[in-house]
Amino acid sequence: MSALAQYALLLALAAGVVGLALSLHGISRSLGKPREEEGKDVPATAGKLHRDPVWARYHVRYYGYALLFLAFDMEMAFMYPWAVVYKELGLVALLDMGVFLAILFLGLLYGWSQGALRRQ
Amino acid sequence: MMPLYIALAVGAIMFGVGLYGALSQTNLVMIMMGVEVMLGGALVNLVAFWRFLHPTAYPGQTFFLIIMTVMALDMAVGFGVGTARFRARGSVEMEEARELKG
Amino acid sequence: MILQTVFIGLFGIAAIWFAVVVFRTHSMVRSALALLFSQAALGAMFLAMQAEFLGVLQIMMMATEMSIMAIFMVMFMMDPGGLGGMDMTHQKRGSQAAGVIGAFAALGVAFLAGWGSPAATVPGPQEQLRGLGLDLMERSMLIFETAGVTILAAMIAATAVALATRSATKQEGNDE
Amino acid sequence: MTTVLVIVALLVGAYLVAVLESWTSTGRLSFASPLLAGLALVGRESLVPRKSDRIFFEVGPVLLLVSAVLAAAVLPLSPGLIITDLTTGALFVNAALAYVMVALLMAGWGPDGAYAMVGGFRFLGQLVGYSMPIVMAIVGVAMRAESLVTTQIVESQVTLPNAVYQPVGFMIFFVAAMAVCFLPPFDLPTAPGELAGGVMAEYTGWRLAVMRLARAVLVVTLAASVTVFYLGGWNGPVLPPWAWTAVKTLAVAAVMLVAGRYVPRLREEHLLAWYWKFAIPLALLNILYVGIVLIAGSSSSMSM
Repeated sequence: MSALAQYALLLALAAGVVGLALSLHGISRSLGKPREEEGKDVPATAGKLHRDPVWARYHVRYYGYALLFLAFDMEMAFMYPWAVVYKELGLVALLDMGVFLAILFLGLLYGWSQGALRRQ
Repeated sequence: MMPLYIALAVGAIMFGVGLYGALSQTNLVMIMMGVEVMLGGALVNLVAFWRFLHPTAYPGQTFFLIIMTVMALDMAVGFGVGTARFRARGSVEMEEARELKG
Repeated sequence: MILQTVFIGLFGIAAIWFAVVVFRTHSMVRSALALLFSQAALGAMFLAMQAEFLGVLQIMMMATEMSIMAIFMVMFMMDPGGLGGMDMTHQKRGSQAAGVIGAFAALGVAFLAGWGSPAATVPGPQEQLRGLGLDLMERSMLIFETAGVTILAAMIAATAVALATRSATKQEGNDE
Repeated sequence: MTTVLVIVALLVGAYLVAVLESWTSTGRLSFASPLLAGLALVGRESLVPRKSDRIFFEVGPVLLLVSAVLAAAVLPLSPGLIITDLTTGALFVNAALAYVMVALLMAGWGPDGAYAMVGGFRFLGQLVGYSMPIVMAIVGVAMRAESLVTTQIVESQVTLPNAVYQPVGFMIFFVAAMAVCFLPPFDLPTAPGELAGGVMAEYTGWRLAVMRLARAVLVVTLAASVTVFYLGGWNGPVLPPWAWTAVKTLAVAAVMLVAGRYVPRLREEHLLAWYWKFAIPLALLNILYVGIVLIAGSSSSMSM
């Protein structure tokens, strides 16, 4: 199978899954619509009904990790092609990637020492 | 010949949309989104040139990886600056950032 | 070949449409995720252009990066849901003009320059991946290590700017 | 034809996982309960919360199912029994699983409910933790196989499965895989008893059925990826290849589900600290170890 045919197959698979969800929706819809009742469609909250939107400023408390992650994440892009040719090149590849990862690990250590790796 | 031109056109329009966004938005994060859209346009052009003009020259793909790194790094540094500014002022609206002007 | 052209066009239109949505919606999380889908559509376009590794990489990387953009957005804004309908733009006319001029300049270069005849065939995905690996390890080795140093610099810059030092946080704690 | 077979296998796996999961919570082995529950959910009303972000609310569960199925599409059941044998298969699994997080973020933000939103953002934090170790563990596997194709990864384990060859990578991958499909010790986004169901709190009716199905398929996919990357896939004596993959996958899924009964749920910052201060350095050491073993192996075979 050519590469393009494989991508087309994956796309068709995704479309099929969406179709499954739509048909479930259709079956459910054909069995009847939910009756309108007061307070039925209010999202769950503890104790009282919450009528205001909750989309306000919310702090997730892992900003330090997120910042380090954004930069550290890019190392994967270089690692995969390297892993494929690793056996072929041998020691040279090991040293190259060793230097690269050591540099990145310095960044991680710096973040750790500055307290990026804790709850903000 | 057609696919190359379509890809280049997509890259050019993405660049225009990103330029509009980066210039018109007042919020730091939205400005960065504009920059990301522009860099996305650059990525399309890179892949199109690699695919249709020099498919055996792999430095083109290396360059793609570098541009992608730049995308991630500009976000990391941008959010760093934004967080510092948010701590100091409580907002990241760029119209209020007068002291950054020379 | 025709199918390839059609797919490049379709995903290109999707990418542009999502990129426009980024700046037209008021909800912050929506605009971050619209940017994600714009970039993912670009990734699908790369797949249609037979750059398999680059396409899959783009689809993967952008998912995490743009979602992290969403959390910073929610942190910075009073109203990330966009319920107030606040206008967050300025110099609209000028930016529109700049965007259109920029796009047309790029289009002009793209269509007027002679690019020569396009290559009909590309190496297979396996060969591409091997070629990229060998290129990174041999010819572009220095560029690759420089990227490492750049990432280190960005990590240090981001943490140093964003995080209050430990002593400063302690003082804050004492004040409260 | 192979596509249909693989999808049927996936659905049967999801059904068995659902049976096992209901066993871990009720203690009774009832083979009809997942089917009955699914039918009942489709028949029930499916509410849309007021003032919700309708697009995110609708797309969330479907995207979860799509990403789980696409990740399973590149995992082989036996030689030839695979939907697409992509060249970048190992990377594609990661790419598809990254959208699990996007789906949960959408499902969390969409309904405009406090519990759901907290659950969605928590899963993003979980991803910031697990995504690096999982990638680094896969790199160790790809180094040994010299390829990202999943079938070649399985073939590279004919003599010795990766679980024995690189046990550190195996443990990291296993724990991270449990975090991807938010199974009990890592079920921060749903957290029954604390977040009242989290991202699943606002879903009812057929939407909840899609979400539950997606969760079960996700568990099968992750168990299959552990099998393919670390347990030698279809390799094994006596039984036919597909049976080996099925048995190993179900065993891994059972271990994943049962582990949640004995390990307490971790708090988010402890989880993140564990991943960044312990698992990432360990994963880097695993890559170094695999690299040295590979070089030593190749030089000794050359001298012989």
